[in-house]
Amino acid sequence: MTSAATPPALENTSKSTARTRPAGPLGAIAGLGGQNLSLVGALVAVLAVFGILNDNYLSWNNIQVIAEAATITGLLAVVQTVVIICGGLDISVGSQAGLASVVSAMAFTSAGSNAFTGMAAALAVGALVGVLNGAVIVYGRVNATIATLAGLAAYKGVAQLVSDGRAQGYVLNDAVFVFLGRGRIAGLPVMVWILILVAVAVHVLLKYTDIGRNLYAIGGNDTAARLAGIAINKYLVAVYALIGVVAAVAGILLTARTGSGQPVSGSEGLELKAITAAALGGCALKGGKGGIGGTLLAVALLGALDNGLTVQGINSFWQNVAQGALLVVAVVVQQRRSGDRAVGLPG
Amino acid sequence: MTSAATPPALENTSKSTARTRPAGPLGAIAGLGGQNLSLVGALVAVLAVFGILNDNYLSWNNIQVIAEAATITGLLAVVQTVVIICGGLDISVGSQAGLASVVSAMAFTSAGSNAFTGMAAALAVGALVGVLNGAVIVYGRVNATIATLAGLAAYKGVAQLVSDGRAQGYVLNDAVFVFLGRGRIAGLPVMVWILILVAVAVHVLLKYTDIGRNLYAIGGNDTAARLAGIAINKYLVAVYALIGVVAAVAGILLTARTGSGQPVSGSEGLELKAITAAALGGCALKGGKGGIGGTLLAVALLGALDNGLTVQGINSFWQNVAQGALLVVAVVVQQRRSGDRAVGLPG
Amino acid sequence: MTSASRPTGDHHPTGAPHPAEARPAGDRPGADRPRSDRPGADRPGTRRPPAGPTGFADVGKHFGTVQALTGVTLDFPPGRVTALMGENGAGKSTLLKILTGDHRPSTGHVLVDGERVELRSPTQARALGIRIVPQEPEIVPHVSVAENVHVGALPTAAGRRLDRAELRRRTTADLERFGFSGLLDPELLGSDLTAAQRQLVEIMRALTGEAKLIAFDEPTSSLSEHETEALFALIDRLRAQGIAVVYVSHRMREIFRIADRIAVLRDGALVGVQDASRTTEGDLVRQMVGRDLSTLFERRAVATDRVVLDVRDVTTDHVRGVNLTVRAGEVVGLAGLVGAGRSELALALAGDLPVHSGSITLDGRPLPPGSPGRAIRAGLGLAPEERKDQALFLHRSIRENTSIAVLERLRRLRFVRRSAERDLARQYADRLRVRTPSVEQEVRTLSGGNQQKVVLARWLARRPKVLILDEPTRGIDVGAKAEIYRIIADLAEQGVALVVVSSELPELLGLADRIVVMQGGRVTGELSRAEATETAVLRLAMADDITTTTAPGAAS
Amino acid sequence: AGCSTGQETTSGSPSVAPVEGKISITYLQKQGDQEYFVGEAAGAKAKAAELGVDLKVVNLGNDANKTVSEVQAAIAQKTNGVIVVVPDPAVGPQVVQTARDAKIGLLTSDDQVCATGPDPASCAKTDLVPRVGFSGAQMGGEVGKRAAQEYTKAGWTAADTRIIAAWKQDVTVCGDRVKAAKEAFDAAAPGVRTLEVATDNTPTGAQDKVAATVTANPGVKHWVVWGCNDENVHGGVTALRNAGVGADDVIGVGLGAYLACKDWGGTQPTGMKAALYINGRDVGALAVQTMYDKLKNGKEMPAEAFARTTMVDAATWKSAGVTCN
Ligand SMILES: Nc1ncnc2c1ncn2[C@@H]1O[C@H](COP(=O)(O)OP(=O)(O)OP(=O)(O)O)[C@@H](O)[C@H]1O
Ligand SMILES: Nc1ncnc2c1ncn2[C@@H]1O[C@H](COP(=O)(O)OP(=O)(O)OP(=O)(O)O)[C@@H](O)[C@H]1O
Ligand SMILES: [Mg+2]
Ligand SMILES: [Mg+2]
Repeated sequence: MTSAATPPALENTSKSTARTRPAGPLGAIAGLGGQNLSLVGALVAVLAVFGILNDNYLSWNNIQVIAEAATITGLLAVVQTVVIICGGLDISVGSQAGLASVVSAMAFTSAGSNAFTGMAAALAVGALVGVLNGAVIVYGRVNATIATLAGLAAYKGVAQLVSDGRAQGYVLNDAVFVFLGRGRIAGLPVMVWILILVAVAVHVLLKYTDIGRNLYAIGGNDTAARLAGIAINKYLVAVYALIGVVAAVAGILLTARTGSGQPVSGSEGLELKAITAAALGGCALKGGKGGIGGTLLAVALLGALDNGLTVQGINSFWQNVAQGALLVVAVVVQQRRSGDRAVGLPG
Repeated sequence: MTSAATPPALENTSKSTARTRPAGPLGAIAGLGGQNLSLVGALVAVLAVFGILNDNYLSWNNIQVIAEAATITGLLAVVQTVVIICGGLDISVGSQAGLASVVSAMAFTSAGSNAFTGMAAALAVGALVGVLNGAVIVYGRVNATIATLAGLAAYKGVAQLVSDGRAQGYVLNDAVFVFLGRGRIAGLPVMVWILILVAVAVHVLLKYTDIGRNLYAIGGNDTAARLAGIAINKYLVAVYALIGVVAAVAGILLTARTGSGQPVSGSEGLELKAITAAALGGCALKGGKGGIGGTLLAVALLGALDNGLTVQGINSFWQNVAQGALLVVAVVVQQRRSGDRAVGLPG
Repeated sequence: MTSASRPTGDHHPTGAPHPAEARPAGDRPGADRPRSDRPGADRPGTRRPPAGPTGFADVGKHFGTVQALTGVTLDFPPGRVTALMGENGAGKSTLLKILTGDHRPSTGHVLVDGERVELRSPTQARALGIRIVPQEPEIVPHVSVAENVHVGALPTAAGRRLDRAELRRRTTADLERFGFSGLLDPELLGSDLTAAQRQLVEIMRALTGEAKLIAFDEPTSSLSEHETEALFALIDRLRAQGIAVVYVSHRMREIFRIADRIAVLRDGALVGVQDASRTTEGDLVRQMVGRDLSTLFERRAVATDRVVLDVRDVTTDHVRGVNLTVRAGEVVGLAGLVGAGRSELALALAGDLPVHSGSITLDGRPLPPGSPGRAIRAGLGLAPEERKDQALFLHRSIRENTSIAVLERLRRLRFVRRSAERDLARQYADRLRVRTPSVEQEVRTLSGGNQQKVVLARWLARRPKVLILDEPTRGIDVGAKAEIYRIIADLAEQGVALVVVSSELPELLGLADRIVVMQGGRVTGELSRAEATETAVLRLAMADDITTTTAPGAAS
Repeated sequence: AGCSTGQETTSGSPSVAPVEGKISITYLQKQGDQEYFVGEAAGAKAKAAELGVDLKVVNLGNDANKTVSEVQAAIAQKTNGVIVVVPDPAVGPQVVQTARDAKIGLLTSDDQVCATGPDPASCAKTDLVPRVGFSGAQMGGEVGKRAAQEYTKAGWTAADTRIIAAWKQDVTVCGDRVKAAKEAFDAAAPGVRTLEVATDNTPTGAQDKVAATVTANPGVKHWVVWGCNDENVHGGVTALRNAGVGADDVIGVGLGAYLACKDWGGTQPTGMKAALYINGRDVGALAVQTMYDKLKNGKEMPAEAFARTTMVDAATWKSAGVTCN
């Protein structure tokens, strides 16, 4: 009955003035640039400094190395962004990836070296774990931070139990895993393509669909979202399930990269990296704010920095100091630029 | 100027009705019990279960071991509670403790085995680091989570640089450090006394002074606090300085306990434990809510659980699973008890 | 009452109630202020008598490209109530925020006692004796009302020990003195307060400590007559003490009841200041809007016989046994005093609060309980009372805030059609006269009244079968109010069943076909359009209160 | 009870009385979730079951503080002997003191501990706690020696070869191993430059860091890789392969063999040329046996007992008993 809320009279007048920002996925790049200019600046600065210091830093090869090294963190940061936008947090992403890694390798082995069985099993476990997280938060009424802190310990334990704490299986005899870990499409590593795919899909979801709108609404004001008829619970469970699935993808890539299922090694600590990237990329940890563009830029910045410091042969202790300092500087610059009044606590 | 606003006529009538809860530090225990009954329940359950399973678990000796093992986490959890109450977070507490540990041992050594010089240096560095954190957050307008994430990396790096990544000095030839690490007063380890002292002081600060109430106001609604003329910035810097000092105390104890200054070992991961304890103890991570009682109960619960699982010889993989599961169960029970309507996101 | 006996009484600006203080005719009664002998007079800025005016000199303010104020020169004489009027977004709140150091002027400066001051923070303004009751109450959620009232100035005993007994005593005494005692328990937590209670806390907060100027930014927007009267009694007392009062409201009646002088703002500029006794409602409206408005509103009755909403014997936590039927095309008004349970009933109908017993049917089908989403899909819409807490996404645009409840209509394959969405938002922004450069503006940058219009736009755009509007015109200016009434009338003509909750009686009397009055969680009566008068409604609204204690402040 | 300064402690050699009845031993391990230590725990448990000993294994992670707590907890549990792999040798004296006060047996495995100071390297022989395990210097030496052999066999020159040494720089024993490897290598084949790569001791961490290092050194033709453990070497070799360096141009010498064996089980050529097989199971079993002998029979613990290490490669790993899962 209420299908056409727009009186036709207004249809024409609006057309002329409607465009304040370019619509469609293509506008993304433009929007991204404007929003996160200081991150772009920081990234350019890092690239320039290390590029001057080292001739090979900006080689296509090294750019690919950076991209590949950042892929797994990038995947987790993308989904972390989604959950932070809707007011939650997932500290268990690293453990989830570890569990998925082990499961993928073990299912692969026990299915007589069938890569797809391995991956399907990992994805299924990922989805399951995600739904479990969501259910605990939504129906158990447990604060997301605590619930996923618990998950951090529990899923790690499960991965260790399943694998007996050892690296499991060996997948590099299998063409599919080798392709995932080492293959290239159009000159770019397959892993990087996967990140691009996931990031674009999530970006479109967030910016151009009603689902994304509702996620921002839930994070922005959950009472208002509820009263506006949004099924908060369903959305939250779905978001955690999405995280589980993407973390499983990360786990599968971990297996493909290292050649075997790693219960802990390689996935421990990823949660902090993912959250750092999301926060640096402009997500307000209170929810309702942020986007994939900023997060990816932050991932790129952190990856470029990491690689540059290693390329320069800088001692890991200095690397820690440099990373901490840069993180602060980037955000301070961001704040100065945005010119917000210094009122209350910084969001 | 507001000292004598009371018309004498009302003085008498108010006395009779004013007391809804017992005032003074002695009321703490009562208030604590009512508020965190489910934590007490969980603690009792844990003690009972392990006490039945193992004869030595409830021995005075083992209780002391539990208390001593929980001291350093406890100290950090107490100050974490304060910062969470006022709407912040400090993820760098572990790194701060590590830095203080190294500094205490190195200053001790270079001052010709003078324990007080060592401790003073550690406390000074702690205060400095705390003020730096606070300044970055307040004047740099950097979100507390990001700022202290940066600190987590940076201070760890500084500790490693200062110490060249190795344990430094040896303090067990010194009576003061030995007393801190192994001494006893009235049958309780000195370390535990220190925790008690700090906890009581902070509890009194939070509940019975206007400073504490202002902290709750800042965390609950920073706009309201600002409009009411509370100097938010000063308070925040002071809180972070307090954290720095208490983290330094933790670092000194770490040195006393392990015998030398540890840059990383023994302090890594403490941030997560401290936050877990604060959150489990009833702090809302949005700020404005929580108390020392709940946090200490949570510290005790986690410590008792940890010890019990080890005492029972449970594999560390299972311990992870058990800890995660128990954390969730404790909170779910807490939520059920509180009987809040399940609306919006769980705080 | 007891306040008169205060010996030094510097904690509260209220005191000696003069019997005949209303509207002192003489100008600048600063010399006869009764409090000139108080301690604290040595502090800068509180010297008496004032050496000069307190107010603005050529103040301008812009936010990015939005020019909120231009060249405002205005002073607030002590002992007089200066009303500040203007359309939504005219700049009233911005002006007050500059006065309290919350915003800093882009041009010009603030004067305090004739001296140019640079207000850097609210702390500084407070120290100078400037207080504000802001438009949006800011409440600390997990602490008691008493602490909320005295936040930032808690009483301490020896050292910095908080004096809880004194805190409670002061709060209780204040509640009594201000006439709010029945309405607010000092031990209640901030998070449990209703809209009106929040506003009362904000008012009490401004009245603590030593003040020379108190500004009220729409203090009555969620208060009903009863509390409003108590507030006016209070303001009368402030005036008698020689305090400068600034009063912002869109309610004409209140302005003429309380103001000595009226300053009108239009588009950020001061149009004029005149004596309240020498102006009329029509004049004011003309000055504010720039044209004449027929403020008189007459609605045609278009109610049909088809019952759309049927509420039988509904009981929730604080609402008991409510029966209510609303027909298609009918506008039912819900009246009552603070805490009468109207908002709770509305939320229960919308599925946000548990219904313990009773039945609710919509169009003959039982309304699915437990989820606002399901209620909305079944055809019920609720524009809630608290725009900031319950309705708005402050960091999103007007467009997104308007469309959130109609996305399923605007999407194609789950992709939101941007242009259709923008047209919709713009259509309602134009009709409701939302003052904004574009619909892409973040809602938090809008003025209070304009934010309220966005909330209404969302639900008007949704067009449900039953629309519940809880305090729809809170903070909305006269011009837009008329438009909202017109839209309500339109909706009724289209067969929508409407329930309007409002604490502004004239509004209800003008709008409703029927008025249901609640008190203490129960329906105490129902009045047809013909029967409904202010007295009749108030009698039902206070049915019990008449026998029990009436707040003393309300008597004046 | 009462008050104490903490100094009323036993000094000199511990006098541990033989135990009547069931013996209870606590095995405290650093990094208990790493593959090597998981094996060690398994070996210890198997031996304990065989001997009828009550054994508890505790994971200390990297936490020196937890080490102290867990020793205390074990004593509160009336354990008879503690076997410990300390996360950091500096915590040693505290552990020794605590154990002596409680008059229980103390044995270290894998990493050395000094009773009187934080640094075992500058410790009087008599103050070293009895130890079962491998010698870091010896392991490193073996790795360096084998790498040098492979290097000589390949006929590479120092000018176009680089060594990658990958380890987590704040882990003391890692530093010892790579240092020993370098010394042994230099003794046999001098002049090759070493690139030190800071990693987090995980395969992916090593892979990313080595990849960056390879980028920074584009002129290098041949690579030798060693590190603190198999994770580092395996990650480094993978990074080189991904950078397009052929298996023939890489000499990876692992430490542990548990990841190297996976490459050898595969069909592709690999840069993992050899790995030092250290069997945690053996160490665990030996440690429990040594402690048992002391507690049951009063047999003095030897100052140092070493378990076997074997250098294995693609041809020999199966026969050497490496199990790969
Ligand atoms: N932080 C801000 N950023 C941008 N624009 C702002 C901001 N605050 C206020 N404005 C703009 O300034 C103008 C004046 O707003 P103000 O809140 O003073 O209006 P008002 O007269 O109080 O209206 P109302 O009656 O609706 O409360 C409005 O156009 C508003 O959009
Ligand atoms: N006996 C009571 N005990 C505790 N709280 C009560 C009680 N009675 C009413 N309340 C509070 O008052 C609320 C009912 O007020 P509601 O907001 O529905 O009133 P209203 O008529 O909309 O008035 P207003 O919004 O103007 O305050 C309940 O939600 C509850 O929080
Ligand atoms: Mg306003
Ligand atoms: Mg209401």
